[in-house]
This record gives sequence, structure tokens and C-alpha cells, in this order.
Amino acid sequence: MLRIEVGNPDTTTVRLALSGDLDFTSVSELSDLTLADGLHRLDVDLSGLDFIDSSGLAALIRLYHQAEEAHAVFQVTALTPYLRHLLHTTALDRLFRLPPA
Amino acid sequence: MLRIEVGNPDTTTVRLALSGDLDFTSVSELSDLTLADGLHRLDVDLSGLDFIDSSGLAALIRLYHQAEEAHAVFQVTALTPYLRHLLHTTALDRLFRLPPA
Amino acid sequence: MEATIALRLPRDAASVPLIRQMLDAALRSLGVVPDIRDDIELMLTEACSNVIKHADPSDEYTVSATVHNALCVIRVIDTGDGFDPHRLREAAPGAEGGRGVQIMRALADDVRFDNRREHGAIVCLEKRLSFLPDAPLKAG
Amino acid sequence: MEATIALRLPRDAASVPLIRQMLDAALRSLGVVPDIRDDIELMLTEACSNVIKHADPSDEYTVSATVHNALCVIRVIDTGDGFDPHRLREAAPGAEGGRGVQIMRALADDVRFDNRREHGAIVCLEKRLSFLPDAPLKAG
Ligand SMILES: Nc1ncnc2c1ncn2[C@@H]1O[C@H](COP(=O)(O)OP(=O)(O)O)[C@@H](O)[C@H]1O
Ligand SMILES: Nc1ncnc2c1ncn2[C@@H]1O[C@H](COP(=O)(O)OP(=O)(O)O)[C@@H](O)[C@H]1O
Repeated sequence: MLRIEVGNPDTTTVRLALSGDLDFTSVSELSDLTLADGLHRLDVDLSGLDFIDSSGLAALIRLYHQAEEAHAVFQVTALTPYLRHLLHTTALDRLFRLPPA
Repeated sequence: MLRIEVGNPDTTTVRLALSGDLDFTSVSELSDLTLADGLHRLDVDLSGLDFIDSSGLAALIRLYHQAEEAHAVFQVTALTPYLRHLLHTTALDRLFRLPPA
Repeated sequence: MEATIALRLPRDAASVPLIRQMLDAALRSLGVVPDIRDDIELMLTEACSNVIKHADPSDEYTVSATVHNALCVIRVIDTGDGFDPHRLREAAPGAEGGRGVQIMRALADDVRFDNRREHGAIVCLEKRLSFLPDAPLKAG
Repeated sequence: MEATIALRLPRDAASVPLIRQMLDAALRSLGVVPDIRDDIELMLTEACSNVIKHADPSDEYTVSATVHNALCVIRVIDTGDGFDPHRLREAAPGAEGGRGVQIMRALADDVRFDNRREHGAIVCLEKRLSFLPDAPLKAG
């Protein structure tokens, strides 16, 4: 089960808080999300995730590309040590420009 | 894991509250218990039990016999529906003189 | 869908909660209703504790559980001296022992005891399963 | 002690969380440390999702996991068209796909892909286990 909380701290910022399992079986819920025009900043809070697989990572990469296209800043926040390790394993820490641990 | 709480509401009454698993692997903790002399009443509260097997039932029968020998009143209290069903299945409801459900 | 769990275990009391917990977790994953899971935990515990208590001189035993077509079939196999199921007597009302087989017979939909003098006892327990409405797959 | 879980599953996405949960619960019962369980959940998920995504035209697949001597060996077997593991390329930095195999290789102690043209793919994943101090039995 994946839960997605969408927050709008201001009109040009979107904050997604994901919790539960982001995997092959649930990822479409995230992919189906459309981001409004005029986005300047997209924050994705992963602290509530219990599980993520390569399909979940692919969805994050897709969000990253959408933000890039909109010239918005993309940031993954609240990483657990496990997720940080996984993003490192898959070299996504560099793509997402994570600050060093 | 079995937990046993021993209460003495008055000097001639012992109240045992059992919780956790009362089975073949934990039953010796209950069998090792010795009841003080001058016992008039032994209450055994089973409401916290997650699991009981025939070895656990045997330990209850042993307590029942100890109480009988001491001419004390033995009572099983706070039965879950599952335990009531199991005591019925094994005819122990009659031995323990449970009131009808 | 068909699921099997099989364990080769030391004839050690600690093995009983282990297999009980493992099978219960598997049945929970499959969406089996709690009452049936409780019955299976107890049947299984009785069969395994009997191996620990009575199956001298074996030092290992095996447990397998298969779920298929909404039926759970459990086999507990030891290499002890076996026993004659026809010579079991019903437990006297106040007797402490002798309730394991009674419980298995009461809770299982089918119980079979099999015996080969040199190969120990085989206890086969069957239980029909019911599933929660949100059970994954049609585990049946 | 040796434990095996084996499932025959429909090639349906809902089967993936099921087997993941089942194996994780079994490893928890055995006292495997959480980090290793996390790695195994992920390796297993990658192998199974690949069957769902790529193993046309099979409609069932099997997963087995065996724990013995502190080693967990997982086999995911489908009857699809198979694939040539030597032709896999490393995923480009910004590519969305192609990370499943990379993850399996990173997390498993050993990964083997086997293929028979008419029999689909066999993915074999091995992971060395560590146990909590209070693990039951010597699951090792
Ligand atoms: N696996 C086994 N190997 C040998 N004997 C067994 C086995 N299982 C059961 N028995 C025999 O069946 C009898 C009845 O078992 P049970 O009803 O569980 O009561 P209890 O174990 O308290 O005696 C046991 O006393 C034992 O003689
Ligand atoms: N069970 C399988 N059957 C057929 N092809 C497979 C199987 N598993 C993997 N593959 C092939 O290996 C490729 C790489 O897999 P993977 O690294 O998981 O990335 P992705 O699934 O995102 O393509 C897949 O694109 C597919 O061609």
C-alpha cells in the first residue's frame, strides 16, 4: 500500500510525502500524478517509505525529469540510511545531487 | 514467552494472571510455582494468553489438583471465546466447573 | 497458486514456537481468517510437541505444510519408534496427559497417523481454509 | 536445520508483495537481522517483478527460498522466453529502466541467470545471513 500526501506550502512549490510501499504494484498511483504548471520546486519526502524497488526508483527519476523540464528544483528529502544506501548503489545520489551523508 | 503475575488480594487467596504463550516450551515456569500453605482460593486469569496447548492445559489441571488437595476453591477467570471453546473441546469446562457461557 | 513450507528441525523444544510462528505468518500473508489460523497453530503444536516428547531416539524431524485449493495439509514426520494410534485411550476427565491427539482430532478436518516400525511416526493433519475478503490472489 | 518455502504463483503483480511478505516473515521468525531481510526483500522483488514485466508468455511462475547453513538461496523460475544476461547494458544515469539487475547484483552475494530457450529464465540469488543474538535454534 502506497500513500501519497500532496502539500502546497506556496503556489509554486509541491511537496510529496510518500509512505508505505512504493513498488511495481503501487507505482502507477505516483506516475498518474500530474504536476501543475508554474512549478518552481518539487520536494519528495521519503521518510515514511517502508519499501521501494527499482520501479519505485524509476518513478522518482520520472518526477526528476518532469521537474527538470519545468525548470524546477527537485529535491529528495528525509532519507533513511537504507534509502541513502540504495540511491548510492544505483548511482541516483549523483543524479538527484544528494548532499554527501 | 510466558509471563506470570502472582497477586495476593488477601492472605488466603492467590491470583495468577498469565499472559503470552503457555505451551510445551514455557509450561515449566508455571509448574515450578509452589502454592503457600493455608490457601483457600486460587484464581487463574487467562485473559492475557495468546496461545495455550495441551501441555498448558495439563499445567492448569495440575493447579486444579493442587487446589483440590488444599481444599481450596479453584477458578479459571477471564476466558476468551477461543479458550472457552478449547476447554469445551477437551471437556475441561466440566472439570473446572465453568459456568455456562 | 500453491504454497509449501518445509522444515528439517532439530528435535528440540525451541523448534515448536519457530515452526508455529512461521506457518502462522505465512497463512496470515495468504489472508486466512484468524480462527482457522488459531486452530492450525494448535494442531501443529500438538503434533510437534509429541515428536519432542515421544519420538525417541530421533534427533531431527521434518514438518511440511502445503496450501492448495483452500486446503492446508500438514505432515509431521519423525524417525522415532512410532506408536499404534489404535491403542490410544481417551484421556480420563482429570488426567493431565493424553489430550494432544484429542485436540488434533477435534480441530483438524482430517487426521491420519501412519507408522512404520523402523521409520517413526507420520502425522498428517488437514484443515479447510477460509479467507478474508481482501486476501491476495485467489489462494483457494 | 533447513527451511524451504516454495510457491507456484500466477504471473500477476499481486503475487509479488505476497511472496515478499511471506519470505520476510519466515526470515524474521528465524531471527535474521533486519538489514539482510531488507536486502532479500528487494532482490526478490526485482526478480519477481521482472517475471511479471518480461516473462511473456508464461502465466505461472515459481519461487523457492531455502535457508541452510546461514545461506539463503532464492530461485525464481518462469516459463517465458528467457533472456540473454550477457546482453544487458548498465543503465544510463538518467534512464528509468534497467536497474533491477543492477540492484540484484549489488545486494546479492551471488546472482546467476540461467536460460533455456524454451523454458524461460531461472534467476538464482544467494545471500549470506546474519542472525540476532536471540535467534531460535542455530539457524546457521
Ligand atoms: N510422534 C510420536 N512418536 C511416538 N509416540 C507418539 C507420538 N505422538 C504421539 N505418541 C503417543 O501417543 C500418545 C498420546 O499423545 P497425546 O494425546 O498427545 O498425549 P500425551 O503426549 O500427553 O501423552 C503419547 O503418550 C505417545 O505414546
Ligand atoms: N524473467 C525475465 N524474462 C525475460 N526477460 C527478462 C527477465 N528478467 C529480466 N529480463 C530482461 O532483462 C532486462 C533488464 O532487467 P532489469 O535490470 O530488471 O530492468 P527493467 O526490468 O527495468 O528493464 C529486462 O529489460 C528484460 O529484457
